[in-house]
Formats: sequence, C-alpha cells, structure tokens
Amino acid sequence: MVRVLGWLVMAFAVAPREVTQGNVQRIMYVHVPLILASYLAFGVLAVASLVYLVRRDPGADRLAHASGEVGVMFVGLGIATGSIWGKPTWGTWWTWDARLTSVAILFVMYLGYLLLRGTIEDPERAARYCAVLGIVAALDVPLVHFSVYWWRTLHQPPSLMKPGGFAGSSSILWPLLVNLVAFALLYAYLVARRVRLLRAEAEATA
Amino acid sequence: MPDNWGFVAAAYGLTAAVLLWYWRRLAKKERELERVNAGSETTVAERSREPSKTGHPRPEPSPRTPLQ
Amino acid sequence: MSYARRALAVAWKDLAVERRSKETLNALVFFSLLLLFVFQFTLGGDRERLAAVLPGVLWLGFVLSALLALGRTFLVEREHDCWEGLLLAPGDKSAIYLGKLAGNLALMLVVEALVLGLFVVFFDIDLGRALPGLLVVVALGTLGLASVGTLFAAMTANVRARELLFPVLLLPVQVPILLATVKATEALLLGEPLGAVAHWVKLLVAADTVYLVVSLLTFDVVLEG
Amino acid sequence: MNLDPIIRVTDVRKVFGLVPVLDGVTLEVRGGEAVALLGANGAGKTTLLKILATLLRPTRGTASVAGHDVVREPEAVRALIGVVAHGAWVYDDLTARENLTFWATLGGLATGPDDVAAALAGVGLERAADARVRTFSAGMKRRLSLARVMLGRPRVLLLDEPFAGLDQRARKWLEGRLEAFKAAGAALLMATHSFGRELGVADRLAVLAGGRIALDTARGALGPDDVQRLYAAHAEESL
Repeated sequence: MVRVLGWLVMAFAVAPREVTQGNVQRIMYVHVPLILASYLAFGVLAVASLVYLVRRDPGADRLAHASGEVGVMFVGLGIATGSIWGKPTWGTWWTWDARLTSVAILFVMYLGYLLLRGTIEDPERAARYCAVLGIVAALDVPLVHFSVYWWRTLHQPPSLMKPGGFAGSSSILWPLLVNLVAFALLYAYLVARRVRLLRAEAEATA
Repeated sequence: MPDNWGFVAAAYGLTAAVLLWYWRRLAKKERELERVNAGSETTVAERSREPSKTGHPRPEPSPRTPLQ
Repeated sequence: MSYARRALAVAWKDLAVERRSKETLNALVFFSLLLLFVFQFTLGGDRERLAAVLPGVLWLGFVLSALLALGRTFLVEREHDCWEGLLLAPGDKSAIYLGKLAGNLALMLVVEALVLGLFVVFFDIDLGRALPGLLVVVALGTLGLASVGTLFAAMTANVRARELLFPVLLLPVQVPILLATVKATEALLLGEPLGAVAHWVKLLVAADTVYLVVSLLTFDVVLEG
Repeated sequence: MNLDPIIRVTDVRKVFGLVPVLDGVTLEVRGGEAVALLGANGAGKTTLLKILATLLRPTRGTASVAGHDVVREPEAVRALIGVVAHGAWVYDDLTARENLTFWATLGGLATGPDDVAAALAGVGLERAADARVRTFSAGMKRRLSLARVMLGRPRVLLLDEPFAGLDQRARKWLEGRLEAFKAAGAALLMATHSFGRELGVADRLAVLAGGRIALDTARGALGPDDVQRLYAAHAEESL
C-alpha cells in the first residue's frame, strides 16, 4: 500500500505542470516546495533529536537520520532547480541572493550532519552527537537567515525578479499549494521507508 | 520572457531523476537486507554502507555474497 | 560554589599545561606570522585594495587561528587518556565546558591581539577611533566562535578524520558570526560609529547567547564519549 | 565483611558492532571483599569494569553500585567509586601536587593543600611532589593515581591490571594499600591476567571466559599453580 501511495504522490507532484501558462516561471512549482519540504525535514530532525536526547529512544534517532537524509536531498534539489531557474531569469547560474545563500548554507550544514553520522561507528554515540548537532543547526537557521538577509538587502536592493515570490495571482498560488502538499507527502513517504530500512538494519546487527 | 522549455525540462528532469535514484537505492537495500536475513542466520550480515549524500553518490562497495 | 571552582580548575589546568608545553601558542604565533607574510605578498603596496579587503583578511586570520586553537581543545585529554577522568568527576559537566571555554577564549584573544598588532604595524593602519568598537565586535565574535567551537571540539575529539570533520561542522554553523563580524569591522574601519552597526552587534549577542545556552545544556551528553 | 553486596551485576550483555563481548555476566562483591577478575586479553574484563564505572552502557542486563543503577544514576555511582585504569589520568606537564589538587577540585572534594601533601606522603611521593609527572616512572604514576583515589575515600575500587609494570617493592607496597582499603570496608574488583603472588589480596577468583563468569570460587589456600590449572580448565572449556 505504501508503495502505491509513493507513486501516486510522484505523479501528483508533476501534474500541475499543464495548468499554468508555459514559461520558465513554472520551475517555481518544484523549487519552492522542495525548499519548504526541506525546512519541514530539518524541523522534524530537530524535534526528533530533542526527543532522542530526552528519552534516548532509538526510534527518534532513526527518524532524525532519515529526515536529515531526505532533507539534504530536497534542499540540494531546491538549490539546483533554483539555479536552473536563475539562468534564464538573471543570466547567471548563481547569485548571492538572500534566499539562495541561506538555503545553500543550510545544505552545507546538514551535509555536515550526514558526514558526522557516517564517521562515527558506534551507533549509540553517533545518535547522541547527531542529536546535539541537529539541535544546534536548527537553532542556527534563524540566525543564518537574519545575517544573510541583512548582508544582502542592506547593500544591494533585492534582485529584480525575486524567485519564489509568494504573493501572486491565485492561478499561481493554487498549483503551488497542490505541489506543496505533494512534496510534503513525498517527504513523509520517503522518510517512513528509510526509517523502516534503518530499523531492519539495526535488527540485523543486534 | 522567452519560453525556455529546456530549463523547465531540466529542472523537472533532475528532480525526478534524483528522487528516483534515492527511491531505487532504498528498494535495493531492502532487497539486499531481506536476502541476507532470509539467507541464513549464521552469516554475519555485512552492514551496508551509510547512504551517501545526494548529487555525488559514493561508489557502492560490490555487495559480496554472504559466505554460506 | 564548587561549580565555579571546578570550572576555574579546568581553565587553570589548561592554561598551565599550555604555558608549560606552549604547543598551541607556538603553532598559532607562527601561523599568524605566516598569514601576515602571505597577505603582505598578495596585497602588497597599494592602499585602496588593502583597505577594501582588510576586514575580510583580518577575520580570515582570526577564524583560521581559532580553528587551530579550538581543534586542539581536548588534545591534552586525549593524549594523556584523561577523558574518562573528566567524565567520572561527579557534578554538573557544564563546569568543565565553561573551563575549557575560558581557556580557549584566553588563548584566542591573545592570538587575535597579536594578529591585530602585526597587521597594524605591517600594514600601518591607524585604528584610532575605531578601536573601542572593534574590540567589542572582536570580543563578541570570538565568544561566538569559541562557544560552539568548544562543543564541537568535544564531539570530534575521538572521531577519526577529526581535523577534517571539525571545520566542516563548525564553519557553516558560524556563518552568522562571520557575516556580522566582517560587516561590522568593515563599517568601523570606514570610520562609522558603533551605533551604525548596532544591528550586527545585536545579532552577535543573540547568537552568542543561543550558542552558550545550547552548549551548556548539551555538553554532558557529548562528554559521555 | 558486611553481607549485602555493594557491587551487583546481573545478566549483563555488551555487544560491540556484531561481537558480543559480554554475554550474560552475573557477579557480586560485598563490602570489605576483593574479587580478582581473571581472563584472557579481550575476554571482556576491561569492558565489565567500564560498565561498572558508568563509562559504557550495557546492551542488556543491569549493574549497580551500592544500590545505584549505573545507567539511571551515574552521578551517584561516580561519587562512590575509585578507578585505577591503564591511563593513570595524569597530566604530564603538571606536577604531582598540581595533578592531585586538580582532580580533588574537579571531584568537588573539600581537600586543602595539607590533605594533598598527606596523600602524596601516603604513597611515598612526598619528595617528588613538585616534579613534573612527565619525569615519573610507571610505578610512580600508578602511585599518584592511587593517591588520587585515596583522596576520594571511595566505597568501591575498580582496578584494571593494577600490578602491571610494577617492580617487586612497589607490588608489595600496593598489596598493603589494597588490604587497607579492604579493611576500611571498600569492595574491590581487580582485573588481572597474571597469577602471581599479588592474588593474595583477592578473597574470591572469578574467571571471565566466553563472555560469562566461567568460575567463581573462594581463593582460600589456592597457590598460583592451582589457580593456573583452574583457569586453564575453565577458560578453554567455555571458549
């Protein structure tokens, strides 16, 4: 059943493409949900890390691990689609635009999370250290946003065509919302599967 | 705004490709784990490598068939 | 009361070991001289280019020496196998964190003073009015670097490839500190009063508070080794 | 020797990765009693000591010191135990006196300079009190860590190969010290893989093999060679 849900979500996520008028702006329907879903993933990671520190429950650690993985994949894709979108719009693959920069820092920060998890052999110690890093990173996100935002806007007016402008006519908003739900479901599905795999791996070695 | 279908296709294509790659990796690992568990209790299940990051998948070690 | 005494004991021990072995201090002093020469060769004579790049270069020097100093925080414990001793000392472990933090701060401030002094002399910059403001920014920035740095140093102390892992984990998290300090220094060096960079200073204070609180609360989980 | 056991280990299992180092260990040590834990290298002696010292969490089973569970009440356990392990917990760049003062302060003990001086005299290090520990021999470092333990007046002593690397005179001296601890009512658990005279301190011998306690017997009049034979019989049989 879960696999069916997965495929349904995949198809669903691509569906809205036809609804809007064809132009490059349509990348937004993938770029924005990816970024928002990754925030969801890192939020879940932080909460799961906190639960792990309090209750030392391996299930919470597995959820944090899975959520971190999917989150890094989503934010990585978000950056890629963002820069693909930037090329025609601004003529360059990358601009140090406030949103793209803070998302890029997020990507590197949580990539470090996965690296830390990969480096420590003892699962119990890895869980503990990653929980601490997960919380520190989550608390750091608002600080990153503020500092990057001030750094960009105080010196250079926000770029003309600010990608991912949330305001917009309802014809833009509706497919965006649909896609957002689709990617959130996709996130939940992938994490659920990854958690099951982690549990199976743990049982295999226990 | 010129109609750059190429870029739209690239963005969607990349997203679908990476998601598919991750989905297939999960499925592969699940099958691998089932085979090892079903294989025999005595063999030591080779802990599969930590999943790699997106974008530049680490070369997967060739999965040795567990010694019977 | 014993909390403060225990923190002081850890700080005193680290500084005493450092004063006698001088391992880290020598490395840092040599490193700052190296940094100075590299920047001297690359930036050389012309003044405008130097003035434009100075804040970045200065903080690059501070951050790199911070990475060296912070990375070695638990080296003495690891080498002399005293890690378990710290762990088995009863009582709140955050005292050990504060002791280590104080030791690190002292070391980093000494090196920063040296780097700043060398820069002023060799690039003959007149800090003049900017100095008081600069000291505030440097102090807050250093605290930000040291607070998370000490926590992450404990985390990566007995992990393989720790020299690589430590900067990779620390630098992204420290982006707010890096941005705030470089931008504030830039404004100060252009002669603006501290008030002009009040928002950066507020961000630094907020960041330092968040980092200190989180580190104090999670340190004993990390020390468990 | 009062009756209720201070150290209580029930069915402790510890797995590293895939290897079960301890597989259902049960052991008790009463106050004023010393138990020698014998076993080959890698049999899990150090692992068991580390679990009791709250440095490692058991995968399964429970362990407690004076009624405090090592996993749930680590702080309570840490206040009661003295650990003398391979690493003597000494900072080479500090002097013996500074080392003791540091560990005493860190342990929250109200020890003044004269207590430290007395502890150093107690272990025969008064002359080397202000020398850098870097210059100390293994035996002197062992004495220093014992002085550190004595400052805390522990109710339980966990010793990992305490006699390793000591000359004859130092062995004799250490035996006396351990007897003093026992007389004061402390419980001693000493991991060792030598069968020499120093086993004289032990009231009971426990052989750790195959992850379990293969033999737990009073030492009584057993000489070194009897112990060797018993150990060989039990150690091989359970491998």
